Amino acid sequence: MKKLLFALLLACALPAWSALDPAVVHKLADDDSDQKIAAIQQLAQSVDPVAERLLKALSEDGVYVSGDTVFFSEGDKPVDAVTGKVIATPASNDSISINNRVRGVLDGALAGVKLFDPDAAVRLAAARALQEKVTPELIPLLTRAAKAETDAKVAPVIVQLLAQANLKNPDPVARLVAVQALAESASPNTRSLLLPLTDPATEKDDKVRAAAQTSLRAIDGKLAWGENLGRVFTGLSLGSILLLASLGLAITYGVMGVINMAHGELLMVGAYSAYAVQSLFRHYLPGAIDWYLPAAVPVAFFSAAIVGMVMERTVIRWLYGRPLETLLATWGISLILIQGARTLFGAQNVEVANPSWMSGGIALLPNLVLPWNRIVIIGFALSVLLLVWGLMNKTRLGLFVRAVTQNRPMAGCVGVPTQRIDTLAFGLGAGIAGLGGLALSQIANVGPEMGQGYIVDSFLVVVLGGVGQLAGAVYAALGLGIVAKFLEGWAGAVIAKIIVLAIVIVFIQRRPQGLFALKGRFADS
Amino acid sequence: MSTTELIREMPQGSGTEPAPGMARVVQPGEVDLTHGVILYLDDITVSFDGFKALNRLSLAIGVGELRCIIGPNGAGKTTMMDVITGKTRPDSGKAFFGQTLDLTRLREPEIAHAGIGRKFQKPTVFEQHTVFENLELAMKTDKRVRKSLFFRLDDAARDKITDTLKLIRLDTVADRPAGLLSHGQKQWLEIGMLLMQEPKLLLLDEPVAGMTDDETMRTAELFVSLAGKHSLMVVEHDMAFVEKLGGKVTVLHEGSVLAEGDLATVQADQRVIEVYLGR
Amino acid sequence: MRTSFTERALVTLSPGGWRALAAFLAVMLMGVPLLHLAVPAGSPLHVSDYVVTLTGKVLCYALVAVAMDLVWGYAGILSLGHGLFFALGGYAFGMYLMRQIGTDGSYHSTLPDFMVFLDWKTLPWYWQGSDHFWWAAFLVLAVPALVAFVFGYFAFQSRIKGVYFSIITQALTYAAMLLFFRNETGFGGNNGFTDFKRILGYSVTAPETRVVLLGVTSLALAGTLVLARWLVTSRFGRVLAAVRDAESRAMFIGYNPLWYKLFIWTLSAALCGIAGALYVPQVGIINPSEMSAAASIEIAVWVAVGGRGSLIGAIVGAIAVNLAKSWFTVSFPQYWLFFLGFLFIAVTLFLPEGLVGLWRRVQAHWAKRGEAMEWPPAPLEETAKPVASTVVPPPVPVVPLTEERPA
Amino acid sequence: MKRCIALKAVTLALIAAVGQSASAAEDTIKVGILHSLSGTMAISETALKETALMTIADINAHGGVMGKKLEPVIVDPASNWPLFAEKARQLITKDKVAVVFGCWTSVSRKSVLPVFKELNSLLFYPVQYEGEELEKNVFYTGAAPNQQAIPAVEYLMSKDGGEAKRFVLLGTDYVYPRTTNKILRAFLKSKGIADADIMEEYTPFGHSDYQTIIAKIKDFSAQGKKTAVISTINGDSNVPFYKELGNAGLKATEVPVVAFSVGEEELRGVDTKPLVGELAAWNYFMSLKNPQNDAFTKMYKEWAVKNKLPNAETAVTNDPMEATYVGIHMWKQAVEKAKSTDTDKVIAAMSGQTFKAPSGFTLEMDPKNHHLHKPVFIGEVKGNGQFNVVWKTKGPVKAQPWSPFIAGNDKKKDEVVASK
Repeated sequence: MKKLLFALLLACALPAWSALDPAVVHKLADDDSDQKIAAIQQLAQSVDPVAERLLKALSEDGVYVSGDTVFFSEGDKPVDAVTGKVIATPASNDSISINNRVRGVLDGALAGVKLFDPDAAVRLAAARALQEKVTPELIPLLTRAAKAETDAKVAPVIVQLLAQANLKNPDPVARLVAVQALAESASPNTRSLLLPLTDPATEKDDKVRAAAQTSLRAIDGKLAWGENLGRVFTGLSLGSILLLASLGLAITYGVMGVINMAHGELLMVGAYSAYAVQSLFRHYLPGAIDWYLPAAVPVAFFSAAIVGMVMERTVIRWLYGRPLETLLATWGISLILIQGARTLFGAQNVEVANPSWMSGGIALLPNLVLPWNRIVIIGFALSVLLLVWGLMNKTRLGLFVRAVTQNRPMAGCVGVPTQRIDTLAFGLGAGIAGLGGLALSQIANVGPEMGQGYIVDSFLVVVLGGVGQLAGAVYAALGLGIVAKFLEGWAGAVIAKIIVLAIVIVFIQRRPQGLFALKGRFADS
Repeated sequence: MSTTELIREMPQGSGTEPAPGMARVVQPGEVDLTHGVILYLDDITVSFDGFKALNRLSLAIGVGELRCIIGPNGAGKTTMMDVITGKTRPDSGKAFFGQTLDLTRLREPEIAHAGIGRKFQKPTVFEQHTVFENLELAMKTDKRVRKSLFFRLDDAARDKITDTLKLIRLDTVADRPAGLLSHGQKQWLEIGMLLMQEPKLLLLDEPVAGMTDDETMRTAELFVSLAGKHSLMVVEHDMAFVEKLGGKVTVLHEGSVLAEGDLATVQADQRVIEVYLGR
Repeated sequence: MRTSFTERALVTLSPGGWRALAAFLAVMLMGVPLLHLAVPAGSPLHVSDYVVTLTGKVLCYALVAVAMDLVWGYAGILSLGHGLFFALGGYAFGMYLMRQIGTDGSYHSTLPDFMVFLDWKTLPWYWQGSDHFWWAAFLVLAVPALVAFVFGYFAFQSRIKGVYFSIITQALTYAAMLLFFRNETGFGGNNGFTDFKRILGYSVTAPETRVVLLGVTSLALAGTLVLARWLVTSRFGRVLAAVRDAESRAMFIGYNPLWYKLFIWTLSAALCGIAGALYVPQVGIINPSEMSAAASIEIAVWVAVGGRGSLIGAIVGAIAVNLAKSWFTVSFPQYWLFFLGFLFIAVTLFLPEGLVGLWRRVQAHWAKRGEAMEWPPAPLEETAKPVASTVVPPPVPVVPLTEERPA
Repeated sequence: MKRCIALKAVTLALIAAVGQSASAAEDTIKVGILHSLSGTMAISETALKETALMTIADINAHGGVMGKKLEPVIVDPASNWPLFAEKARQLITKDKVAVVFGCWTSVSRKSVLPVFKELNSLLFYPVQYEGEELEKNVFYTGAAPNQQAIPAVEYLMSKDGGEAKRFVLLGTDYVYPRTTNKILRAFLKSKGIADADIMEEYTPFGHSDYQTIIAKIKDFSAQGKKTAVISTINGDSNVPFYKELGNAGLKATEVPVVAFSVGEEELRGVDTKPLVGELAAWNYFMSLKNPQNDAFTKMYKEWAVKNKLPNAETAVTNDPMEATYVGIHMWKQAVEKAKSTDTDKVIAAMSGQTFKAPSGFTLEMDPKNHHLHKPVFIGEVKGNGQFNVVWKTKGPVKAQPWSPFIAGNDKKKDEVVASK
């Protein structure tokens, strides 16, 4: 209560000359985290706009000490932390660093301040952010916010927050009310808060314990839902990754019969394209950095396609009908591409950042966050699939490709430029691989060796699906993804991977031609 | 005997057949020919993705018979041979070699051992091997791995190969890799390999394609001379050749038998003219 | 016309071939030991232990290459999983070597070190008996052969061939690699087996032991070569090639390809096992990375570079690629992958029959110019048949336009 | 017959060519650099090769060692473990190097170890590892588990570290993570953490899909106690792991992750914004402020620019690079003390060597156990890919290569024993 009074005093007293208590501000520079936390909590209780600015700067590592002056930078200008006025750049500066513990309190404090934002959406976001940081110290603030709150969406969240904060209230009645209120929640966080209340060692009151049990059961039921949905989603998302990684191969190998061991390196070319485009954007269009990814789509496609066409023209062309030798030659190409990337971009992985619109996720259920990058990739896989399907089935190029791969001499006779079609088709497959690489750059490493990790999986998908069958590849990729994810939950990642490989081996024994076998007289000749 | 009569004599599968795919070695000479019939096909259906390549096909070949099979493209001729030689398993129906051997339960090498030899539509010989070696490989002998490892060619076998070489007129090129032979020569070589195999039943898929007229006539003579000792089933488009063979003719259409009889009768059949000859 | 077995064994190689083999064995069994042990280290004629171990390693690779060539060159089965059999042989013998360390490990326990610090109290069942040399030697042959037999039986039974077969062998070795990486599998995880002390009671680092190991490796290679040569020139070899070139024809004349393929496949795996067992004491380590997909592809590359379908070619390829690798990694450490990559492309594009094919071409060229009287002599493989690249079965056709397929 | 003669001639020529020792000029000392420049480990090891070259160039510029210039011999073992042994033998016997700086993975060290023992040569190993080894011919300039893992866990259990009560031990399935986690489990037990509060998870090499594992961690952390993750995920798998972590909304303030294999170099390949606050434990961070480190980082940046290393403008230094730098300097000092490059003399001279390291502390080579006494720092990831040191030991910590948390080690001597 003292703190609150103090804060209220500050709140009433300070606006007159709008400055913070220098003693409090200086505590921020203390080496001891406890002091820092105390200072932050004091600042948060004030409704001074300077305090909010200061805390925000602190969370961004932007508060400095120079001698006796504590200042923070705001748009490159040093601002005095006590007065909130711009000052001359001090001679020296030491950044005030914060650790996780302080940061946690700070995030809560910032959210607390935002609870009084005029914009309801901001208040809602702040309230949600507070869900994981509620401490009994926040009760006064929350009470105030609950009273002031008018928005129908925000109010119940704040009530829940209050309930959370009250879980440690010494008054059993307050605890009981809080526990009952929390049954409505479905967040794993609430669950962890309620758990101690079911333990007789920590919770003496029987009624509260029983209520906590009931609430926990209600929450668990909701959580189980989320878990299973999550498993399906992760399976889908792994499947879509596998599909993107193998779709290009489904064309170059499946349709054209070229065993392209450099397929992984075509993925790498696509991923490095994303990196290159990102670098260009950083350099020339820093403002539009978030849009580098759409811009990288054609770049990835065409650079991989060009690499593919060059490969086809110089090497693969001479090896048609000799698939096992293509395997060796393309393996040579893959070595060259790997070392090329290493020479060009360095042996280290390079950083490809998710655009901000791909960061974070949708909280479908409190324990089921669907990350945006996964959702985007699933969508991307779908559109690439549609593109390939359209190209192969609805365009003249696709018609020619199918004609050439089925009967080369006949296609040549009826005027299909077979050599050009070969090059274009291989380029298409390589380009699709490039798109796959672009997608991979958003979730995995981008480095010279990245392609090697996908080559075995890609071949398995294509072979399992049935060579020459796009639909087969889709089913195989999704099937493998979901099976792998369910096994992983049950047996751990290592064993799951081994089991999946074993399943594929056994499956191919049973159906040597894959899921979508072609039957017929010459199907196995 | 007409086909219907033959079918009536069809053996009803005994209960003691081995499971499919089991590597049962069939001893040559085991074929039971007591009813004078070497091959029964009964009600065989094969479909590929819903398309019926064979549609309730029934056919029987007598011992020592020379049968010609004709029919337009897509009539199911090759598929029928695939079924007989174990390459394709029928969806339904029975295929018996002699009275006792259920062909649908045997694998290709077992069927070959039982005494069925097949010549492919496209001549298929071992192109890396010499003509001599091709015949040697085809020769009737124990073809298991262990025997192959320690196999030595004896004089009798050598003589037999030489005889066959002369018969198929390839004795001058015995040491040439088969891949270097002309199309017609390859056809002959494949026939020669069939003869080395000493089969009871020969399936010949377009054996004279790519041969000169002279060679064709010689082939016809050879086949006629073989009939009696062996049973032959010849698929051919060349009507002159079929006429020269002079055996019974079966017309296939859309996977089943359309007509059967000697060539003249068949050629006179209105339905045959419609679907095939009349075009 | 009956000939004795010895007589038949003798004709498997030409007289020139036997002479070359004898010369090779003389160098390896007498020359190298003499130059390594008797010639002082300072002398330019001294063969250093580096050369001895490198030679031993390369000869092991050559042995693997011959095994690979038997299945790929002569039976048309491209395995991308031969590294697995090699590693299994290596692990089987490595178990023996680990047990031979006895209590000299850093924990002075009878258990191998990695088991001690993982808190294993007793040997797992599959380690039982591994301290007996002959049991280890048996495992070296039996484990790869058994794995190959079981896998091959089902694969060949299901008529899996060509690229499909290659891909699933790759999946097999990859799965095995993951399994062996696990500490819990009981084979030392990623670190594998290393720091061997002795073999049959002799120190592994003693120069004499090294020389003996090299000699045994040379003998194994020579023996394998003669055996392989005998196999491929027998009727069995002809049937194998027949199966490779026209499998259905071979079936329709009564050969069951299953057993032919399975025999050569299992034999090849066992030979790889021997190579692995000889490799481990010479390089001093075995770890699961030998089972990586890339390692197995490299084996195929040796054979392709040397010349598929020629046993000498396989040996030449393994030696050439590995020496090139050893040399490049020292002279051009940054660029050796470029060289290696270009080498593979060039060989497949311009030398479809590998170095041996090039040699034959050069020879033919000289012969034409009438200079063949003196040099070069007949190649080791007089009757080796050219393996045209077209022999490789075509890829699985996509939508075959056959007369009996509806449009 | 001619063929045989020719064959012998070729063989002799080959032997002569290979066998001849490169007769180097007498005024240089050769040192070997044994780091993978290709293959999977190139990602980490290339930087160490550069650091070694830089340090050698620096030493040469300052007069070399005993008036002689150092001549680096670089080979590429290509991330292939048997090749490591072969290359090591080549460096020692053919190139006659006085010392080898190299290796990263434990298996590569295990592979070359017998060679160094047999030929009695010297290896400086600069990477943190699982311990359980002590060899006369090796100097370990990286951390033993007690110089990295245990302080990190102690920090997590401290007030500032968040007072973690539940631990997820997450690693790639191989020896280093397994051993480290075994030690940590024993340590946690000694601190009163129940087995039920420890979750151990392993992923295969190159694993790139961490969705399931992150979901498991979330679930595990929702059991009512503060949870922390201790990650021994290896190499390439870190990027997908951290990306997934960021996207799943598992923030460092709730469930902190402390990693033992993630340094500045690895963070170059990651978008660090979502990772702010995640922890790493090392014996050196680039962000340390002291004159030695300023000089070291400046030297490396200039080296990167001068040698046109890829992405030279963002070149960073990290812990194993510092360990390489320290190792080479200590070796130089020992050679000068011993006035010889003879292995045994240098080993004797190494004991008790000190060096003012970029970590800001004066490091000492333990007189007995061939490990450095090193300070331990805990850093939090900052938005710019650097680490903010939030905790450090008072001074250098002595290494315990034989962890007391592994049964039976109490009987082991903490000093090298000459191998038999």
